[in-house]
Amino acid sequence: AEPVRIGFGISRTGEFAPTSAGPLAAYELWRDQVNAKGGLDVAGTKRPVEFVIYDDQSDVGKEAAIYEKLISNDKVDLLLSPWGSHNHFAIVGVLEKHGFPMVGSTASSLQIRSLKAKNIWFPTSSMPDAHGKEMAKMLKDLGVKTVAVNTVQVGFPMENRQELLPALKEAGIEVVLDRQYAPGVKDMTSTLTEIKRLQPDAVINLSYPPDAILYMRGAREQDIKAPFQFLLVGPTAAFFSKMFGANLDNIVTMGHWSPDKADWPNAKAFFEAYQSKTGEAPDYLDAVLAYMSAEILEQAVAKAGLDKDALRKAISSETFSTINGPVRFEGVQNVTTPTMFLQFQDGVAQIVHPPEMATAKFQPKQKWEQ
Amino acid sequence: MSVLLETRDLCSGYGDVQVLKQVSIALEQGQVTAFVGSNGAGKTTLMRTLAGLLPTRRGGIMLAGHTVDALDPPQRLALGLSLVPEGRLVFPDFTVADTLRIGAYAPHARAGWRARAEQMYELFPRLKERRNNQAGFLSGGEQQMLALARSLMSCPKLLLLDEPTLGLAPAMVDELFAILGRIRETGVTLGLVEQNIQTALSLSDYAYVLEDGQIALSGPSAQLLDSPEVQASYLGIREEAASVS
Amino acid sequence: MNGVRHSRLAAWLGLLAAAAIAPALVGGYGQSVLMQLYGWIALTASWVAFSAMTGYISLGHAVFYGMGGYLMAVSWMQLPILAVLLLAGLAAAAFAALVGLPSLRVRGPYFVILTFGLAEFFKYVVVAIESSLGISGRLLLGAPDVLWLSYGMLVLAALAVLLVMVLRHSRLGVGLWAVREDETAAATLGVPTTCVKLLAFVLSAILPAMVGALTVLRSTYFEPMQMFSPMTSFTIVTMAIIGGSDRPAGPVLGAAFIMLLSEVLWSRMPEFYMVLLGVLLLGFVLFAPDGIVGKWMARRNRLGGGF
Amino acid sequence: MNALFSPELLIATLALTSIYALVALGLNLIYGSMRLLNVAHGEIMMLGAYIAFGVFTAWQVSPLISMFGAMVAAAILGWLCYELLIKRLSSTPALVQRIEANSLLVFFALSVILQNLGAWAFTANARSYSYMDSLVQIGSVSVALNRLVIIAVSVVATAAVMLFFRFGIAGLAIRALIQQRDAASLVGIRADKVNRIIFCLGFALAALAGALVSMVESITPFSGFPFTIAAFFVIILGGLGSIGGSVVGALLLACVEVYGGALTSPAYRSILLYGVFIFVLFVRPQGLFGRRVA
Amino acid sequence: MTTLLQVRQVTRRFGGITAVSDVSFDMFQGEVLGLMGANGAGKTTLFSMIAGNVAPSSGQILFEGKAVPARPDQASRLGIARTFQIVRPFPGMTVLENCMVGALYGSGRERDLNQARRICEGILEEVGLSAQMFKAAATLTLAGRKRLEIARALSTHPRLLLLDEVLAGLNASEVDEALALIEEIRQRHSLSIIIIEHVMKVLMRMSHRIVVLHEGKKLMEGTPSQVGSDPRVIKAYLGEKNVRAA
Ligand SMILES: Nc1ncnc2c1ncn2[C@@H]1O[C@H](COP(=O)(O)OP(=O)(O)OP(=O)(O)O)[C@@H](O)[C@H]1O
Ligand SMILES: Nc1ncnc2c1ncn2[C@@H]1O[C@H](COP(=O)(O)OP(=O)(O)OP(=O)(O)O)[C@@H](O)[C@H]1O
Ligand SMILES: [Mg+2]
Ligand SMILES: [Mg+2]
Repeated sequence: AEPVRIGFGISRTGEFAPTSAGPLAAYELWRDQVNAKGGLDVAGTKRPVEFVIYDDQSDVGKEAAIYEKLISNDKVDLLLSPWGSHNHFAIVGVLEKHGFPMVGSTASSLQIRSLKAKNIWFPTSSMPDAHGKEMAKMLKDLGVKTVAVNTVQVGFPMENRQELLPALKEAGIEVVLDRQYAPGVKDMTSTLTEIKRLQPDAVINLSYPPDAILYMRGAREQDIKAPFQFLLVGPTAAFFSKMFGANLDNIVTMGHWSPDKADWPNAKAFFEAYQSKTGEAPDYLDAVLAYMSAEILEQAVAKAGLDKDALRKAISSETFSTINGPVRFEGVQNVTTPTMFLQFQDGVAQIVHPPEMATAKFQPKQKWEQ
Repeated sequence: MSVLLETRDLCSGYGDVQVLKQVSIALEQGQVTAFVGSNGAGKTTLMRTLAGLLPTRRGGIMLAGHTVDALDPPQRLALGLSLVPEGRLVFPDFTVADTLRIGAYAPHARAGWRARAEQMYELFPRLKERRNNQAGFLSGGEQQMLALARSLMSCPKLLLLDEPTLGLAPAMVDELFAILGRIRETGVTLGLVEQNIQTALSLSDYAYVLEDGQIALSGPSAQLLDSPEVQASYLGIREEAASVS
Repeated sequence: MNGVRHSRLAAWLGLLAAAAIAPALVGGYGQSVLMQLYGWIALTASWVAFSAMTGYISLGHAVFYGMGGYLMAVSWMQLPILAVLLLAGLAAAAFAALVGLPSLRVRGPYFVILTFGLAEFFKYVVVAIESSLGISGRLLLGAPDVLWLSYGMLVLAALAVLLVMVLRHSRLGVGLWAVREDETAAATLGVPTTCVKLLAFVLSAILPAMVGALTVLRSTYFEPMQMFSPMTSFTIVTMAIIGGSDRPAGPVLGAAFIMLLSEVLWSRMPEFYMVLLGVLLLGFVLFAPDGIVGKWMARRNRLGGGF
Repeated sequence: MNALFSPELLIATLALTSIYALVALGLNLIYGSMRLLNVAHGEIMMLGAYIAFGVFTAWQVSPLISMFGAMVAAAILGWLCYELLIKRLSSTPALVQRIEANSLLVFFALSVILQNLGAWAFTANARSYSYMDSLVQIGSVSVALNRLVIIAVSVVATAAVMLFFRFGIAGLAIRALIQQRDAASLVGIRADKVNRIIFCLGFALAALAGALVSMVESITPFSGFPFTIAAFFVIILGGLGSIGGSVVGALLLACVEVYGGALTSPAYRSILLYGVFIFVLFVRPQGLFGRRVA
Repeated sequence: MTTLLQVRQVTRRFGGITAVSDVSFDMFQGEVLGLMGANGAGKTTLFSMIAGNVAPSSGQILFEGKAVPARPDQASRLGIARTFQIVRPFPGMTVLENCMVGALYGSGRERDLNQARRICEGILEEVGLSAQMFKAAATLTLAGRKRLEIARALSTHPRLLLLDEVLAGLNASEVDEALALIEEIRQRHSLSIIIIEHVMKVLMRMSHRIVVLHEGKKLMEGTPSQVGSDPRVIKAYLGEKNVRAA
């Protein structure tokens, strides 16, 4: 049968290529799996999947043009999403103009609510507001009294901070330190010295990978003893555990997926397939979201075919079964998956919150390896 | 007496411009050879070609029995040829002392450079006063002295000088020629480009007159000094010369 | 002489006409590409008007571009687009005048890195401002259609090329050239060096700001790390040198060539086009030092076409 | 503010200074002696880093050993780069005229090529490993061993290069070359030979820095650029070609980073860093220790 | 006779070196003033101060009663033009373009490019460079470049011309021609000239008066014959042997 052509733009080169590698691998894994099953089920007929991929060169200015090209020149049948919030934003206009539905992936921002867009959906459950509230709740449950918050001045972490602070206040938790730092810092010693002096019960780093490394190194050297230590983005990346090994244990991080979650039957399978394809564990976050978005698209197409209006209707209303459990959208948001947190235990990321989803119990950070 | 440097039908130039046209010269060991000629005659071009800064286009250069056309300036320096270039070409950031030090960069000149530098300071007391000043800020005449001193630091066997008196005060010019005389006595062969023809011819043993990239005249200096052609075109005794011919 | 001048004028007008018709003929994607092309021409020509003329290589033109984008994002839906464009140009000019005075005392490689530093400095100032306002990225909804944006860009590109042409044949241009060759000698002949450098710097800052303002309307999203990315500056220099920075046609050819090349390679060989681009860039710098224009002129002269 | 005098900050400053100084060392040779804007410096570092990473992951060989291999590999690359690109760049008059812009572009192209070849060969994924990360107690402070190693190697390498420049005639020869090519050749300096050595050495030092940095930071084919910038800042602050100056430049940057952040807020780190850089150049256009050129 | 230039107790120090020390003299309109002195006596430095390239450490220089600003472009605008002893043409420009810079920005301040070109063509014709007009300045011989220095200085439409060893490197007959040329130019443009030269014949023949510098200080000032016979000058500058020649 004639192949179904699915297009997307992604950073293969430039500064975002490393972070885009996970989603790209997940997409390719999905494609290979679908083709191995005989093809994509398009409302009953199986057709092979073919990708049309463009490199956006890590330039957000190129993204809109790429999707324009995919839709009007290449006339692709379906679209997958690029990596990162800013790239999602950049193509909303194009999607609306052409009425072309696309399931988003690695984007999370409160601003998407102001979008009122009809052709894009966000499967993440780590929206900053929910994230802040859940975090406060978890800390309260754990009996935390004092926290230090350390935020990198980048969109997503900053939005998180903004939602987290009032939630902490509401939960009666005292913020003893509220620091921000510029992206690109090379040293975090002074902040860590301050944290050490204040001895909070919890340290919440709203960080990105390069600065998460600085925290880990410094916290170990200065022996930060807070039982709850959180890093927003970073720990789930494969290189992180290679660098910190056992020290990563009991560090908490963002994420709503674990291969060990028994009631998501495909989670483990995905983990293993991804690992055998790339040689590395998926990063629990971006790769998972990308794979989920493809699964959602797959199921919507099986129901509605390739007609854009039918597809839009299907995505907006159906409930999909994914490696991350059932997903249903209201407006642009995923409303079924609750906000969760992961903790590394013996080198494996376990869901430790909320209790009803947990795959393991929270363990306080006890010590740093010497 | 033997010939130290010899060219045969040497041609050279810049880009599309052929400046030297079949120039054949010979510099005798231990002698002073002068090159004179009007502006643009090609004297500087000849010097640069001999030193290896410009490639030989046709013909050949023999230095101390070696064919040197394929050698670069450092290799020719190793054979004993050193040029004091037109326009001095000092290293502007270097102090006088650094310049002398680098003058002795060639491997054969490294030993004893300190003593030689002291000699230079004796020859040019002005340089001694300025030893820690940057060369780029020296006066025109001081730079000229520095360029000569730098050349001497490399223990040359053949010293080519392209208008070394340019910008020197009269007393200093006398001093310079006295110095050149002494250098010659140590057995160094000299090739001298000089505008002051009278001085040049009276100080040299042999001379070449260049015109438009060719050797127009050559001969023992004393003889040329008396030649009416030289007098007419270079000594500014035009009227008399014109009436003679 | 006059005939040549007329035929050259005709060629430019023809090119302009073609550039004006093109967006109407191609689809949405084509319009996007044309818009980017015109934008790069405007940026590159503006850069040439300062850097190529004076020999002060600026690696900081991203700052003007980003500044324009920022102003557009901040005043979106509050001021008419045209007003914002003018404002962006003015703001960039003012900023250039302010930092130009001390920066232009610095020469050679120092200047290159200094301008880079200035652009980064400004970027982080914007990051800090946005953070303190609690804003993380600005979304611009309801921006004009890409067709209109591409016409806007075309106007900017035409203005920038015109700027280079006028400069080259003006008194100011001669002064700038003298500055490039030897600043001390220029000053001694009466060229008020600081003044002419500053003037050129200011002139070359205006249009990039406007390009930035239009660009942000296209991407509909403003984020300082993206908008002030140093890659913009690098690309500008690349296009200018490849095209040949001694003639007004240089920026046009350079931008067109790189855009065309990456369009062609980009979809054909996604894995290797950046590598190939790099190799081509090397080839150009090493074997066509005067850029495409230079090669072309040399060929014409050799064929006896001369003028 | 007692915290300012804490030994932790002191050690952090020291560690950062040594990284900056080390990173700047190779660039200083190439940039300081030939005025070539080597914006591919960070990519060559990454090459060294990948070699150290690869050798460690495959055979568990210490980066302290593989760094020599990385240096040799980079030296070969430097040699090739000189023979194929730079020779032409610095001997064609039309190219020399705009040596800044042209060298910028040549190295920019090189960095693009290296990045993407790297991404193709190693994938764009971030990589890391852990080596010598046991904690060492110095007084009241504990520091990871690998950071101490970097300090030590940096000191040794810097001192070696400094001695080379201070006491050898080679340093003078390098400076002579850039000022007056013709005159340099007349005093016997062979531009070709000197430049080739500089390139090999400069690239090797970059790879050395990369191999060491790979012990403490994650690496990707695209993460060289920030190092390039840091290196440029360091050597320009210090004054071109002055090794001692660039150590001071590195110290200044590290102090701004560590103490500047401590005094104000880490939020202003980049503003402070770039601000100090700009300020220094505004006040002293030739850098802190640069000599005004005649 | 009106006074054109007044140099008043001018001193310039460079670090520990005093290049010019407490020098004063006046110069009249239309005069040719010779400046004499051994190497490093401070002649070029004095020129640099008059032309605004270097600021005096102390003292004052007045041109037509106004203080000369320490900015070369402004000095040029006032009508002072200098040549550089170590020539510095714009190497990438043609000879004509070199001149046009001066015509457009000097005290003539021609605004029209075509007009400036015509002016420069005239000047190049005068100094004998018209054949090389469209050649790159870098290809000229040293003597040619010195001529270009003169042409460029003239193109600024100066009233005071400072010539720093422009005749060095010429042979005897060429010097004669050049002297005639300078004299002609001086009259045609009604210039005042200060000239530095180490060729005695030139100073003796051309200058109305000569100022002698020695180690930065003014040694004496007088007519050529006074200077030529002064024992101090002979000792400090000429050397015994050259007295007869002069
Ligand atoms: N770089 C160059 N490119 C092209 N032509 C040049 C170059 N240098 C010199 N020439 C030409 O070569 C010819 C010879 O010049 P050269 O400098 O050798 O003369 P010269 O005898 O040394 O004159 P002078 O007495 O003025 O020093 C001249 O016509 C000159 O214009
Ligand atoms: N910028 C400077 N920095 C340091 N010293 C300087 C500077 N300019 C000139 N000098 C010194 O001042 C003294 C006078 O120099 P100046 O160039 O005026 O001499 P001059 O009389 O023109 O000599 P010459 O006849 O050799 O050209 C010299 O000894 C020189 O070293
Ligand atoms: Mg000559
Ligand atoms: Mg002088």
